[in-house]
Amino acid sequence: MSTAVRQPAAAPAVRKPATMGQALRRALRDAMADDPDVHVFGEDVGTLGGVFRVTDGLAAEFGPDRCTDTPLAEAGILGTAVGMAMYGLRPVVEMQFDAFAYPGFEQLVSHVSRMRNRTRGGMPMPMTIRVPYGGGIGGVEHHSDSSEAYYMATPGLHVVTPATVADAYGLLRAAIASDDPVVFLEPKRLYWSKADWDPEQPEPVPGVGRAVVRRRGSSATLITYGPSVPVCLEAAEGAREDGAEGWDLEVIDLRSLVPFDEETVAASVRRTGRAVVVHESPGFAGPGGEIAARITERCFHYLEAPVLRVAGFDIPYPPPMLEQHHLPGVDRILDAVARLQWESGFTEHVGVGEGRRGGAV
Amino acid sequence: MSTAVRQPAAAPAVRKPATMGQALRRALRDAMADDPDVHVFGEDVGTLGGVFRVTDGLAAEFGPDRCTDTPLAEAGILGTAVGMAMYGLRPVVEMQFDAFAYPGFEQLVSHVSRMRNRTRGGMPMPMTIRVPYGGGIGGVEHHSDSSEAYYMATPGLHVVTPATVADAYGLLRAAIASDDPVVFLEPKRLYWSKADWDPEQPEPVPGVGRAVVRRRGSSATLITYGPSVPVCLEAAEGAREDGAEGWDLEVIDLRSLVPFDEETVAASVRRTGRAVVVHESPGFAGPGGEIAARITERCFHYLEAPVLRVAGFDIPYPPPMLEQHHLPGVDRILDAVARLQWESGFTEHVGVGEGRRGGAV
Amino acid sequence: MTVLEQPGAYAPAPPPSWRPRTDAAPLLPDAEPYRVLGTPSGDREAAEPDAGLLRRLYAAVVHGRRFNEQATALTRQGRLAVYPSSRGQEACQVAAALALREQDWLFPSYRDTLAAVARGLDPVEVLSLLRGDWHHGYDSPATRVAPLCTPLATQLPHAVGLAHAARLKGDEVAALALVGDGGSSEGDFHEALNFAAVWQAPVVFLVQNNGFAISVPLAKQTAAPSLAHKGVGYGMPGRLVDGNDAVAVHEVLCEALARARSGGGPTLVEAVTYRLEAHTNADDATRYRTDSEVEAWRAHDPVTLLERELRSRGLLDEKAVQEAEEAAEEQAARLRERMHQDPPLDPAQLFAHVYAEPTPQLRDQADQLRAELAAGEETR
Amino acid sequence: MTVLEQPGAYAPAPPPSWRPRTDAAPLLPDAEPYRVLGTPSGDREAAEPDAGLLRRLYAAVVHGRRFNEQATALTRQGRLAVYPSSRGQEACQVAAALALREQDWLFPSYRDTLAAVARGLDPVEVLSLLRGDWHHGYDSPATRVAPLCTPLATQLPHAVGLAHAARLKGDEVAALALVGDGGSSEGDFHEALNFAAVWQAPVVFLVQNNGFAISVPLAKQTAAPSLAHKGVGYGMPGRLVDGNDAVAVHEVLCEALARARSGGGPTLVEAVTYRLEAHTNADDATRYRTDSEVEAWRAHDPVTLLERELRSRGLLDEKAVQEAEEAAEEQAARLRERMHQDPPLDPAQLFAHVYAEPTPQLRDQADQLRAELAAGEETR
Ligand SMILES: Cc1ncc(C[n+]2csc(CCOP(=O)(O)OP(=O)(O)O)c2C)c(N)n1
Ligand SMILES: Cc1ncc(C[n+]2csc(CCOP(=O)(O)OP(=O)(O)O)c2C)c(N)n1
Ligand SMILES: [Mg+2]
Ligand SMILES: [Mg+2]
Repeated sequence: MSTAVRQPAAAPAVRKPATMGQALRRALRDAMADDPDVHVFGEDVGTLGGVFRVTDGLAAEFGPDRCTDTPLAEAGILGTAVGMAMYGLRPVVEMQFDAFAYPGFEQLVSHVSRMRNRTRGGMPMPMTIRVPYGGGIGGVEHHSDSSEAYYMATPGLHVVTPATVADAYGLLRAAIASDDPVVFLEPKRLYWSKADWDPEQPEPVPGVGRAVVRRRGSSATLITYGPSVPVCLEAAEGAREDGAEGWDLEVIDLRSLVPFDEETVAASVRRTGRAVVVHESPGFAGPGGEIAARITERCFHYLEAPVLRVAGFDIPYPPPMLEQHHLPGVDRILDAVARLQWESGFTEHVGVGEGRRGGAV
Repeated sequence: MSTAVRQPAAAPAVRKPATMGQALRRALRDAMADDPDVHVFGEDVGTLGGVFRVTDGLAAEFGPDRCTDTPLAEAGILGTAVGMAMYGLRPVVEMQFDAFAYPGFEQLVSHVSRMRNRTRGGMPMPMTIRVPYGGGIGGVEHHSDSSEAYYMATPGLHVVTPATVADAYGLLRAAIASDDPVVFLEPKRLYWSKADWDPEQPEPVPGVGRAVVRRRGSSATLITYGPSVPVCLEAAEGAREDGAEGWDLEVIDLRSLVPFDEETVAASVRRTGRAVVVHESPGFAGPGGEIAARITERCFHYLEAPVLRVAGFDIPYPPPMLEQHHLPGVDRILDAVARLQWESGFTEHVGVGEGRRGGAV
Repeated sequence: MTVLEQPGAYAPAPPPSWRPRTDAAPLLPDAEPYRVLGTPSGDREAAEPDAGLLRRLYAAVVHGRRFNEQATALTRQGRLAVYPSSRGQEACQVAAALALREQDWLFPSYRDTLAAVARGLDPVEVLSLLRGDWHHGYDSPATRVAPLCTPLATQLPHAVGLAHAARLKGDEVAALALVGDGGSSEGDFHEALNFAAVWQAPVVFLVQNNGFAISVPLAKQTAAPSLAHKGVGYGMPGRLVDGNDAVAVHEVLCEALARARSGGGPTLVEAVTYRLEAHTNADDATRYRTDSEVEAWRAHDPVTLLERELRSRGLLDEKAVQEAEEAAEEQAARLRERMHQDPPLDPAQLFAHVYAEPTPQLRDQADQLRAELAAGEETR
Repeated sequence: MTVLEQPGAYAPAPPPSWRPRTDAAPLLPDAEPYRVLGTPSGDREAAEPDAGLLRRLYAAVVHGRRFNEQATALTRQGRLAVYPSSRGQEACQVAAALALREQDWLFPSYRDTLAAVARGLDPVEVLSLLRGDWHHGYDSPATRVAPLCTPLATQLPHAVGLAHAARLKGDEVAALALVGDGGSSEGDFHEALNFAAVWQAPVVFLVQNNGFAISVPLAKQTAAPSLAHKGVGYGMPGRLVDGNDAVAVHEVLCEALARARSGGGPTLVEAVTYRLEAHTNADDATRYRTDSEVEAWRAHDPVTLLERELRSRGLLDEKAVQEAEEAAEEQAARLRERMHQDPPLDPAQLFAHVYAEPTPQLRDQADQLRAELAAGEETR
């Protein structure tokens, strides 16, 4: 059950452009077809197919008992999902937007994440909690939060987020197949991102918990995930022309924040000697702190410069007309790369990041 | 209003042993006496005086409209507090235990922390949210969480925690006087800690946001807060006799996690060149990650070793009979200090923390 | 001690602390929604609605209808990020605004732009959230209208707290909190109503039951006889009213607000209405409901109902209708014009109000952004 | 389009979608709590309770009383971290357990140790949470008793989800969820009852209204006529029962569970009872209630009520009483003895069940602790 990712029969690959939203929908469909215990429910997931249409067609195909519109109550959704998992089902629930998962926080922290531990394995929680997250879509207040820091700080949860169409499928299948609760963060602004992808021969992902190097490079490592992956790749392209002699940046897509793939990250940073962590969520007490601290613990003597962070500001997510100032963009990432002490000169009495822009990233 | 911490008239100091619980109660009493807009409410805070007796006597002295037993509903408590603050009151609410604040998470994140920003200063939230936190008191499940990581990751909140009797008074007065929402974390196991303290001449604290050096030292800096402060001080005493020639540890009590006093911390670490962050809350994505990353950004070239962390394990808080294994104790802290590369030998190919105990702290 | 030693006779008594705390019957709603418009005046409980009120309500719903149309048009013109229209619910919106006294407070949800506008607020300021220049655009303490609230039902405990605070301060203030049928399923709804009843706070809850929470129909939201039946479970009266009947809604709210102000405690009002348009401009309502259902509701249009009442009472002629529509048209034109101007935007505002005093970290971040923007200017 | 062009006659019709969804009357509780014990049999609706049931209930409440005493004593002996006694509530606890069929599920709160024990679970395993050797000590899937739940009302949606899942799977299973009067104020209570009613899930909610939430009396918790009056707001029947009358509670629960199993939907039952001891051994009840109130309830003791019924019906003589008490004493002695043995503790368990597979980080941490413990052993 736990590893029941369908192995599709070999067939000639038909790779057509698909969006991340379509790949996610296909993952749900295939998981439901493979396992009658998979139940999808949440607000507007049935008849409407979800506000992002990720569950479109599931109620029609599997009936309203397998894909169910619930009353409007997030704690109720997560709490009933706990009970359904207790009875052996594998609930896949949708929180309509990141900020609207907060009413269910107690159920998530006090039960979803702890039930397996509480019952010494007697009552696992094979549950997937889909949360559209992040900004950049012109959403009004409460529609663009990046709430991953809360989930990462909650032992017992896995936290996963795709950045590509193929990973959207593979990771969601892996999440649903996992016998543990997985908070599955869907980058809103990548729902419409496209790639050539064959739904009949989806690439498998190596389970939950493995990072992937999206771009090889030697000068420095950009460590990122979800919506910031394409931005970092773009920055890496830009970096070739930037700087005195151009930088060749490695880009790591974490894919899984919990478990955290230390091996892949440390191996890269030991090679490059420099690293920048990039994410949308506020920097202070955000994912980047953990990642930077962990890299530093493991790679201290390989580091030519402190690990820097480029993150959202430490503010509530801005209104649509100002959000472009908040989101980490190519320029801000390249600025950080430029501050990675390429001259290798040790400045007496002034720590790195001491300067004007020091505290910000 | 915002700085209305009562300046007591000069009188001969009468310093008698007082507990932290008593100092907190006194702070509430004095704040209520000074400002009729201060209202205390929550579960069992009235007639009973709270399960930790911190509000004992307030209902009797100020009446049930100023110190009020509410229905049992944490979102309701925080949500009505928002409305009361909108009308100009200064609510001081109690969450009975750390884990029982979670039902109010949405109100806290979506309103308490954002209302000032949303209304461009038009509707400030001068609110204090008292949360008894942490373990070591033999509490059964859900009674010993350390939830500070959640609050730190929420822009718009201040996060404060006392470690001494005097600070308990001073910080709580400062929190109530603040025009911003303050999550005031009370270390449960220090409620009964004692110190000589004169309630008629309480030492002022320099507002919210300033760390304090509790012990001067030159070998390395322990950075900590709340319940771990006494443990770190004990470790520092132990360290004198430990190691080859003994270590002279500096101990910083952060007092405020938000705002974070970078100056005090960075100044110390630049002097000592080595640092360990100590806290009870789980290490992964916990406060220590932010603190270590921030120190490294600012003090990189002063560091003789990576900043290490000694924290609770990445597990749900254990049952009473096993909690001593989880809590960062003197030995675990001294172990970490011992790993601060005193020999200063750079080990090729093996990053610090690579060894057996690497990932744990 | 064994139970045998227990003293006392075997008295067939009820449990000692059992006392019904209130009489349930008066808290229950009537079987049918209360209506005024179209009912013979002999059948009515209350006095004939006064002509002045009818005229004010009429002018406001005509304006409200036009306002909803204009706002929806602004989404197509890229001038609003999103607009949740209250077309079909104008009677509730307008009655809510007009039932309030100067000192009372309104707690609107994201759909209640029109209620705020009908209260007299500047529509451009009210639309700030939905335009996206800021999260909130008007002066809440001055207008006594709380910010339009997006997280469902979370505004309800705010209304309770504010009303309770006002009462503690001795002010004769009532709060009116608006929520949808979907919002009534949230825990915050429950906690707010319970606090209100226990505290006897001067607050009135108006549930606009428009039949849907986005795509989810009421039957999937609740199995209750009516949402107004929830009142008795908190010990407050539940009232059911035809939400397309502006006069009825106004009357019921005025009565409840008066009771609240005089210390009589909270009321739950369910107004049965319908959202004639999609959830927002971004929604496709054809996915979840039929045209015939919408048509049936068009025949019960709140604007038409009111217009016919006025006409039948000789309070409205062709000329007055035209005047009302011209006035609405004029206001719409002014709104359109103003909304076509770009709002002033200042990125520094991102950092200015997170705290009373920015933290050192925020000051650094503000500096960083300023520097970036300056650098951007230079290279341009 | 102006409203003038709107077609249709000025028909005095109710709003189109208005239909009361259910008849409210049968959902409302009776004015008085339902009682069997001490009421003349002629007045009773149901059949005379059968002798076997009376004897089983009696044995169980006598045992329950003794169990509560023993558990409280264990706190004084340092063998339990804390114990929330259900003394005075034994009728509810025992009736809840006995009303369940084999395949049904029980969802207890932290106060419902006795209900689990009365269901036949090993008391030592049930006390694990309160002893503190682990968070939970029995096999939930095998016993069909969910873990004792500490965060108030959070177990209610679990019960709903499980009951719903069982129904989807075609199993004839009902869930019985216990909660306190205080817990009824939490949002989770509301959301659980609403989901249950909308889904017509086979679940019964038993509110043990023992008058207090720690120190907070019911009057500060709710203004409702009764907690059972909340049922109608969800469209489920609310039943009021004398919670110290084991026979009445048993009967009401059996009926509700049978209805649930047969697809008739959920029921809310309020049992009016009293907590004779403090909230827990750590609490001081004299701070918030009077002796006379407690005394009044002692005169309505659930054990005495049942004993007298049995005696009056000639089902119990001195000898049978003594036997019941000896059996209870024996079980208490066995419990005491077993609880005086230190439980096996293995620190490695801290890491073993956080995930199905420990993360690399957790494996490192487990290694670290193992090394520390080994080092500790060495130095000893
Ligand atoms: C806590 C929360 N969950 C989900 C949402 C997303 N959402 C926005 S509007 C809406 C439907 C609300 O329906 P209803 O309360 O009936 O109000 P209406 O839109 O009909 O006015 C939903 C689910 C939200 N805003 N807040
Ligand atoms: C969510 C939550 N908030 C607060 C508490 C702390 N607490 C434990 S028991 C209790 C009182 C519960 O009263 P009631 O529901 O009436 O149950 P009783 O104890 O009377 O059985 C409180 C406030 C908790 N356990 N969970
Ligand atoms: Mg609606
Ligand atoms: Mg109780």
